[in-house]
Amino acid sequence: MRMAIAAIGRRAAACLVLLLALVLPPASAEQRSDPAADQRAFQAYFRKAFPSVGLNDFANGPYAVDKDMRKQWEEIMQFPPYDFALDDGKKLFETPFKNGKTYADCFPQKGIGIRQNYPYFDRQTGEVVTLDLAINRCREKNGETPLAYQVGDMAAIDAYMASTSRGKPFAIEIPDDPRALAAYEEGKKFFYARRGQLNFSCASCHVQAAGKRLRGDILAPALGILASFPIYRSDWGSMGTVDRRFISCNEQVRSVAFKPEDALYRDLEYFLSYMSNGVAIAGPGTRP
Amino acid sequence: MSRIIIATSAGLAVERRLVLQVLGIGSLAAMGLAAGLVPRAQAAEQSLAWPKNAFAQKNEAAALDALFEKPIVVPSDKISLDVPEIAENGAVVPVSVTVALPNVTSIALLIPENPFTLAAYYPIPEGTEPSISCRLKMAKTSDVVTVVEADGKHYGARKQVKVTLGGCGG
Amino acid sequence: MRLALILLVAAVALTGVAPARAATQSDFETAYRAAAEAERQAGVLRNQWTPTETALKAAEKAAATKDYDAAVDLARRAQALAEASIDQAKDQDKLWQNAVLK
Amino acid sequence: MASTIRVRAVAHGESTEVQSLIQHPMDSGFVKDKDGKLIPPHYIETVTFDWNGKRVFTAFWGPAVSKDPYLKFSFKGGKKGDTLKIGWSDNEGKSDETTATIL
Repeated sequence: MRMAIAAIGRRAAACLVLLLALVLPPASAEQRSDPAADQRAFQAYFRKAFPSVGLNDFANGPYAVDKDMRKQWEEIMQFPPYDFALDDGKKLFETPFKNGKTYADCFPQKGIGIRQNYPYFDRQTGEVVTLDLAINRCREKNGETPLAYQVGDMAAIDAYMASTSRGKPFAIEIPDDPRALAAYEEGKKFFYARRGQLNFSCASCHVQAAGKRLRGDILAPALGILASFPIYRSDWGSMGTVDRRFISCNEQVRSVAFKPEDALYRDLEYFLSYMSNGVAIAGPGTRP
Repeated sequence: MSRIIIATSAGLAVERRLVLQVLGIGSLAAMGLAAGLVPRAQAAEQSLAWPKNAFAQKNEAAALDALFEKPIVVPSDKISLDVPEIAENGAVVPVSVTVALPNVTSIALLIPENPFTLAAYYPIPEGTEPSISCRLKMAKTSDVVTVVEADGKHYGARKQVKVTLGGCGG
Repeated sequence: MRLALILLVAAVALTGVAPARAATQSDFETAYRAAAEAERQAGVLRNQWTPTETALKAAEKAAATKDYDAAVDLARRAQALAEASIDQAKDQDKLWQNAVLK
Repeated sequence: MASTIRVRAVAHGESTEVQSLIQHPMDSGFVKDKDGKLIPPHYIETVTFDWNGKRVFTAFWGPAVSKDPYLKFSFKGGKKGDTLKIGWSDNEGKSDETTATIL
């Protein structure tokens, strides 16, 4: 009797799975999602393409793969242009809010040495939380207005928080939660799908053409590409956050960029950071 | 008339140097000994105001004339000019000059293809090493020229830096 | 081949129609509505192109100066760009998988 | 208001190596802003370094020096604990100065 019920149950379950597979074909892609395998393949590709570049050196983007660029970078790093932002960031981070609380009260380990854990998947809200989003949520929780993303104070606070995590490898977790896997898959799709009138994907430049010249620039390998953020780009003449980079990349391929911290950008950051697990945080950084 | 543009290749440099000696004597005669009579210390003091006229010049010859009063610039391998072959960004080109000549009194940096040629001028007081590093902007591909004053004479070196359009990458 | 045919037809149509009568405000409004709708759909697919936006704005500007010929032209260009971006989004919805590092 | 000047001066045997970074836009006068208007030239003209009352370095700059300008030089003398005085002035008459301790 019990066996019969179990058998019926099994059959019903099998039917249900079959039905679901028929009704929801995209679900099968998610079922096949294997972030750990993706990560192994991703890292193997770059290690093979740049055999002389150490894992942590990938954080240095174009400077890891081009000698002449590296020499200029080393000269610039004698007194890096992000120094001012770094000091500003430390001050901002330590200045209490009007209610007397500080950023440290919002973060694990008082916000020191935690950059490598961002973005993370928040199981309560079911979404990806980047460091910048967490910074603004901290402000809002304490009655302060959120900071503008991309530049200025946000980049400065990022710079300081990253500096306290230098040397700590990216340790992004993808919990066993279908929503987390879905976010990861969205980010992965965003990375590989071509967009914009120029029909480029992130991967067109930072996988297939990594290390090659595009106009005057050497394209950074995608592995470790976010480990140096925020960055001072000479091209900008100022600091910029991950959002600023995503938005400018999108615009360069003539695609209408999304708002900073759009769910797609957060998913992309989640995917890219997870791909770079093991690469040590080196931010803030400089770029041409 | 008495100024010589510095040559890049060694062969040309030797040839020019011979010409220079001839011209040098001529110009010295033309100028008389007046220039030589100005004591070095006084010359250094005079140069301690921002050289407005030199910074306003739009070509190499005019800038050098304004800075050094018609110098005869001899190429010298005692000057090491360190610049990138290709600038990672024209807005930030690291430039280093180290001079292995005695009694250096100033180092000038010029970028002939920029709107204003003279980029920076560093008087070197006694006791300060004739070696500087800084970062310069370059509007487009150009030579970077350094002219060094030592013992009242002028020595030069130049190297091309390619500046390509950026805007992507990173 | 088919594209060439379409272009030929379009060229004939344009040369046949354009000189006959100048575009009106209502021609512009029709063309613009179609373009804006295509761009809206591209937005739903989260794949708009900046040149589409530029063309739409330029069309509005031309219409504001009552240059409806130019305005219609620009609106049609915007529509073509928006449709291309929709096609791209639909194609890439599957094709992206081919680019994944494995 | 934080200083616009960062200095790192390190004594190595007989000489002191000085590196400095100054926060300044160094606008060349050839760059346009978002509205297409030229940003007027705004750049540091003179930077001076004094050690024990002696002028050890002067830099004369034009608009071709990069934003947030960097400088490195060395002078004979200087020992750990000595102070170095650094000052700059720009074409708009603005200036700043600071002192740094030789490490």
